[in-house]
Amino acid sequence: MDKLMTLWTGSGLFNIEPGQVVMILIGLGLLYLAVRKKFEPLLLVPIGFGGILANIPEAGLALSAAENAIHFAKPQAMAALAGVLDVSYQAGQAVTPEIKEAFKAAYKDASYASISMANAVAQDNGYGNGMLYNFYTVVIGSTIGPLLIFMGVGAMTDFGPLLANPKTLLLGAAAQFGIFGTVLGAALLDWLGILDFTILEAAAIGIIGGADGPTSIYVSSVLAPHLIGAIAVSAYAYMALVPMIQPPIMKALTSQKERAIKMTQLRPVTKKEKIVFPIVVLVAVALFLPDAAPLLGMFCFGNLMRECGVVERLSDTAQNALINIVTIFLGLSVGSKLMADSFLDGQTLGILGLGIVAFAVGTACGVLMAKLMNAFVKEPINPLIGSAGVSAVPMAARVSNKVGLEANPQNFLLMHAMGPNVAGVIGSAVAAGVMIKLLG
Amino acid sequence: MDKLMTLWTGSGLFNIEPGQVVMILIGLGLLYLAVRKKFEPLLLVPIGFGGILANIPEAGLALSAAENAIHFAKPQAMAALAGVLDVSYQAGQAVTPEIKEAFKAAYKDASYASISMANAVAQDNGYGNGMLYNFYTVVIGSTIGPLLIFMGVGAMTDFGPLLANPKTLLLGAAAQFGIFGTVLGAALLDWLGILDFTILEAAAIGIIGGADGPTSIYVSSVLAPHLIGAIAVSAYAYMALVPMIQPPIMKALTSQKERAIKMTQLRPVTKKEKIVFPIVVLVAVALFLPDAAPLLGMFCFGNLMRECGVVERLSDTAQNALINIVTIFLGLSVGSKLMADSFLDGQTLGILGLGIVAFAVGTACGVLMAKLMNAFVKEPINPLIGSAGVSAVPMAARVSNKVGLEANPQNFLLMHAMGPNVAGVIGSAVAAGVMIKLLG
Amino acid sequence: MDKLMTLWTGSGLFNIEPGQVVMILIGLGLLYLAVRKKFEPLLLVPIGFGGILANIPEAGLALSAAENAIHFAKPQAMAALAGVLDVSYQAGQAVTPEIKEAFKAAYKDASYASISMANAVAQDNGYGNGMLYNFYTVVIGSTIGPLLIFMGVGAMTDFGPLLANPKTLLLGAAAQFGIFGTVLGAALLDWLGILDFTILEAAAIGIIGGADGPTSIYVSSVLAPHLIGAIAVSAYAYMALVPMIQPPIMKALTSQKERAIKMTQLRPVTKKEKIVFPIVVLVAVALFLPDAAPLLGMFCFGNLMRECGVVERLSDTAQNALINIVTIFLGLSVGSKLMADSFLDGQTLGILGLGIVAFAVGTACGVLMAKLMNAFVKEPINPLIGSAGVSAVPMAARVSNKVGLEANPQNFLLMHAMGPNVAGVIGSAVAAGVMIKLLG
Amino acid sequence: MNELMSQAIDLMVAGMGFVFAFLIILVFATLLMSKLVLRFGPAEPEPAVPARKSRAKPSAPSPVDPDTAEAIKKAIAQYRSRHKK
Amino acid sequence: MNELMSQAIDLMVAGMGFVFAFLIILVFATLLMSKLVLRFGPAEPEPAVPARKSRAKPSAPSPVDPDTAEAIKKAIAQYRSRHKK
Amino acid sequence: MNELMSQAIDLMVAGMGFVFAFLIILVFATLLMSKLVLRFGPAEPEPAVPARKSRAKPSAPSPVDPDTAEAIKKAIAQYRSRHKK
Ligand code: NA
Ligand code: NA
Ligand code: NA
Repeated sequence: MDKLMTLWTGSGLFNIEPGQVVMILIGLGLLYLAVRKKFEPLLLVPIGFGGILANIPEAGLALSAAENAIHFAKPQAMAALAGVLDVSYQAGQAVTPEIKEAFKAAYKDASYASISMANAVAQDNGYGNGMLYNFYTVVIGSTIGPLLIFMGVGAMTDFGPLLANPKTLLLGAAAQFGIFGTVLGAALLDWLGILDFTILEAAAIGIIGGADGPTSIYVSSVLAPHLIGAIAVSAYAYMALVPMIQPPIMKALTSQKERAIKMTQLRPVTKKEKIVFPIVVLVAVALFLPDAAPLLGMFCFGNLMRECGVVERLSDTAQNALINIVTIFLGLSVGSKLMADSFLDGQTLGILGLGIVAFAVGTACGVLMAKLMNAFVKEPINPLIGSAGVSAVPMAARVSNKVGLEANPQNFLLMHAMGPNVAGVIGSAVAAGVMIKLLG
Repeated sequence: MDKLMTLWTGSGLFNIEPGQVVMILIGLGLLYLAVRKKFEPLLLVPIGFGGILANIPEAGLALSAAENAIHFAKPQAMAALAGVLDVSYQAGQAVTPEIKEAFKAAYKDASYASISMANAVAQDNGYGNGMLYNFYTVVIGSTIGPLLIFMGVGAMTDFGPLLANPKTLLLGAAAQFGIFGTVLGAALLDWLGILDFTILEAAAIGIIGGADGPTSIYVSSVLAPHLIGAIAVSAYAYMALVPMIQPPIMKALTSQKERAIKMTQLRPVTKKEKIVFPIVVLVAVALFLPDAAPLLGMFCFGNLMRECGVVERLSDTAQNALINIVTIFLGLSVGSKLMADSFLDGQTLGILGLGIVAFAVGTACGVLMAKLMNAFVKEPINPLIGSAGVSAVPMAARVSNKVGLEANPQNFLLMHAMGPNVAGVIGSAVAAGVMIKLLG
Repeated sequence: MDKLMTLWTGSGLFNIEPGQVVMILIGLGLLYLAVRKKFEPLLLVPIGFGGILANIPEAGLALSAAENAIHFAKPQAMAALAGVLDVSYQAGQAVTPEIKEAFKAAYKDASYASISMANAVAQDNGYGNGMLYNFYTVVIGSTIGPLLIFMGVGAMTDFGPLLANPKTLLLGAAAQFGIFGTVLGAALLDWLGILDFTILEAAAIGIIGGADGPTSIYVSSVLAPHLIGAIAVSAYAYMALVPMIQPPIMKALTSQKERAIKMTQLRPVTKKEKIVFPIVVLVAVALFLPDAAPLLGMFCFGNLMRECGVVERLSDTAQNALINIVTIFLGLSVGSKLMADSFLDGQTLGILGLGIVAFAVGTACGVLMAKLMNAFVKEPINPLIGSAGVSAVPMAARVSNKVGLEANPQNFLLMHAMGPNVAGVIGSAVAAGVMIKLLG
Repeated sequence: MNELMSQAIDLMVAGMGFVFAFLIILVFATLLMSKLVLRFGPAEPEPAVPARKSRAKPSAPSPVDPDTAEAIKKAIAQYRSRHKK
Repeated sequence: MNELMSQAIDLMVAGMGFVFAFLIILVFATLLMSKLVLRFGPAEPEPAVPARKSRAKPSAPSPVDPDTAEAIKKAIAQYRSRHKK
Repeated sequence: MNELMSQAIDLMVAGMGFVFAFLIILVFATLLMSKLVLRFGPAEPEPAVPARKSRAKPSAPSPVDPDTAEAIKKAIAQYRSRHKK
């Protein structure tokens, strides 16, 4: 009877809080979008599922051992933690909600050494790190997860179209206005008193405009880890919405005649150029922006493995087993940050609102840059390929192609748009490096 | 000459203890069963091999750095450890067997923080963690290994037959009597003074009756890590013996007429039901038994990846590369617990004896439950499918089918038995959650 | 303006040191050899790329958090580190180059506990471990990487030819003179005052003569981690050069008549012998040289998985996904040790010079041993297969075959040479065990 | 009866009680779910999809069965001999 | 204008300036690289190699498309029936 | 002769001695093992099993070689044109 009571008072139904209900519904919503609407399912299925797991009451899957100990608040464990975290609490004293809050605050502000000591003490008292907490620490806390994804993406990327027409790199540069414009937007919201952001938070939100999943997760894990859930969800959701967000903007900024411009076929690119290109990028990074070295270094490494032709088995693994394994853990780890207390917040709404602004600004600037370039170059560029500069590979390039076909059924822009599309990946990684350098 | 002496006094032949000889023979025996008799080779090959490695004298592959330092007992290292572990030992004092024992006991009882400090000190003195010790810490100590296996099993499981006939879930419930009956059996042995068990040990032994490898390893790693070797070996060995253990019990409890019952063909199940089912299970877990969330959460996640149809590459990886990698390390890690001093013990014999009781009780209760259900339902259930409720997927279901065919050559029970079979997986994970909640 | 200045003073171009330029060029050279000349590309592509990454100025990818903090030398962080590392430095004091050196020296000599505390303090001050530092710690520092490669190599190795003619094991023994001869060579250089080596360094350099990548990395990570970059590069480069290094030596030591010796066809070997052989090796290791247990244990485990026929999926994973993943990280980790300050050093030149001596001595001793054996056995051995005893699987065996064909176009030595070839792997692992036992 | 015995009995009662309670709830939840899905879901049948059953990866994909392959080879050989490519 | 606003503007100016500077350098470096490679590299053309384009692994290798496969089956059946294997 | 030199010589003597001792033992152990296995093992021959030799994964499964594939395509085209599917 006693034991059944323990089971009941320890059940989810007995302990669930409204915020957790909402977050579980949000997780289910993400799964719905991923499975039915095919919104970037490779990431949103694990993120949505991880979000549900993180909000199961009493399970503490996304909490560290010390946080779990504070949650259950047994006097003996609290007394042991009090010494480590420097909270005034005597063994035997009743644990009021205020005292719990004091412990939580102390844990949040504790140094690395204290946190690790607090977790050891909590383990001595029988608490363990939650599964998702461990995933997050290993995969995102160490920054390794997004970097390995980037390596795999590099191994899947064909720089041929970019090499055939290198000036499309500029389209990838222009589209990064989406990033910095969004930072400005966040600052504006702060100035108007609508929401509060620090510059770190504003920068992390801006990276959504990079339209690149691993870059977003990497930057927010460095600059504002508490926002990583909202930022990643926003980035992947809008990437999935690219076919809806971009076309109206592209059409508004171009004339029918511009959209119908046919581009000359791309020159063939030799294998050797493809092999040397990642090394050129790497050297440029080494000389000009060391802070982009982790992201672009791994990207170039993946691409070199792909193109060099002598390490096919490594390239295959980077594109398949390894990236899949990391994707599973990365998704669950991001999901672990979808906890009610940090997600259900005005900031999240702001992030979702600013995210769509970011995509729109990036799209517009890419298109306008293409029109500007047409004033200088001989062979005209179809401005529709400018929008592909936001990244969102290969969706944005397909959108360029589709809108181009609407204007002129003989107009195949896909390969032309792949150039700015992969340039956008490089561009947003550079922007990420700049932000980490200046703020990190 | 001096050096050759060092090699000789450091050799296995010079140092081997009888217990290690026995354990190496046991390891060879496990390999024999796995390779020749095909006893669950995917686990028993790595477990058997790991068991041999763990018992190589002087190699210390299954010991931590501090344990290795204590084993070699150089005065300088001992003096350094004495401070950390709070053993009274002066630098220069002779290291008697009693002092060594004192060090070992102090290490065993030390807090997490002290253990990590002791290992750092031992590393400063030139000792390292054994390879298998590292595997165990990462794969089982963190509980991640069994959970990933469970995810992969989820990705391999087809819930179709269960969804077509959900009441077979009750057969999976009844078979869990094997678990709790075995706990009672262990208590009985303790009461009779034959063996000593704590309630934690009894519960960990009981989980053998769950007939599910990863669940057994997970529960024993939480409740009684020192028994994990014997429990895992026992669980996998009896799972391999299911075709010998179950049929006599099934035949004894059923009449020829009952065994010949033909069941109506299962209705077709839609893809959508299969997608929603893992989410239903997850929500039920969240509401009623958060302590089963790690196991069943990962299981449902794997199954959702399988069924949702939009993340095939993740599902493939979960079923192949990832589960295979984890299986290798999990097996070696379990093998690391096959060390003479903890395995060669009356408890191990008790565990082996109780394990077969567990399987027998589970089988019997499953069959009896099916007979009981026949008193209430219109369409009769063939009681032979009840025995599949113990889990041991898919062996137990095949046994049901085989015994059914003996009674009636037109009687194909395989798909009908798959329902209780996978229900048994859920049932034992729930039982695991209950035991962890009440005792963990 | 201020921010652009920050970007410029933080750029690679502003900070680059001559040593880093040289090392980046060396990295590019390794990539050239790997991609164009096909020099062991599976390892040299990641090593070369990792070498470039490690030398990107200011990025600190191969440094720990504390090393990064010392590099940037902000007074606040230095003051915090001073306490942990026991360096006399007051907060606010100017950080002169001497003080920086004092910090570096103190960090280098610090105990494990101090290092981990220093890194925690550096993280509190906003510095992180470099990506490559993390890879190195996990993959090589723990010794797990080379062991997993060895497991995969075991799973790819067919011991059939060796089992058909076990006396070729002796050729694999003789070729290990390359290892110990090189140790002697290093001692000679030290005696002549040309270079300084400790016995640990000499032994680590000697292992290059084992002509086996993972063994070289494993031994040098245990005995002389600071030389791992030069040793690994040397080992893989000379393995690639085997077709150029060996033939002149082989021809110089044999007569045309000896080279033309045709060997009788190998007897068929049963599956059962192949299954039992890895266990025989394991037991021999357990009895005679426990210090070789990690290397040979994993090797035998891989081979048992391959041959036993009941764990195909594990064997496949060990040979593909797992070994590929580990190779990527192992290569990058080795590359992280190609930093200017430790690589650009007379020792490296010595290592490169001694490495080729090692290969030459090993080759010669293998051939001479075969000639010696011909004095005792009835069926003559073609001495060309002796050179395959150095390992360098399967290149050395192919060289034996090619030189044999030159002497006698009907003389197919490939399968005969595979015996000593795989024996060389066992032989160098045994030699590694001896060196670790006597010196480690 | 000693303490361990009574603990074990307690555990059995609570445990089996809970296991049954949970799985009975799951039976009803599943029945409800199936009813809802079948009523509101679009009428896509697709029951005949042969689910991958075994835990093991199909070791060889083999898109063409050996018989067929052999027959093809012969057919090709004929074809070539006729066309003198 | 508050401090965050001015920080954001600073960041935008420095960031976009740097992004453009970096990618313009990369444009010229790439053009130079291509020129050097095409001049000094051996004249291996191999432009027609169809690069794998998508990020996704081709889920099924399917070396023979379904139509073809079906046609083959029929051809084989005919062949066999004629040859009475 | 300095200390390092004598250490190196010691290491060589002990090392090579041990390597030879170990591998000689292994020769005899292997011969004994083979003898035992061949005497007591059931007489399953299976020597002709072609062991996978190379360290590398076969990069492309390619169950049908390009020539064949092309020929098939032509055959199919003929077949279809005749049958007007
Ligand atoms: Na972008
Ligand atoms: Na079960
Ligand atoms: Na060797």
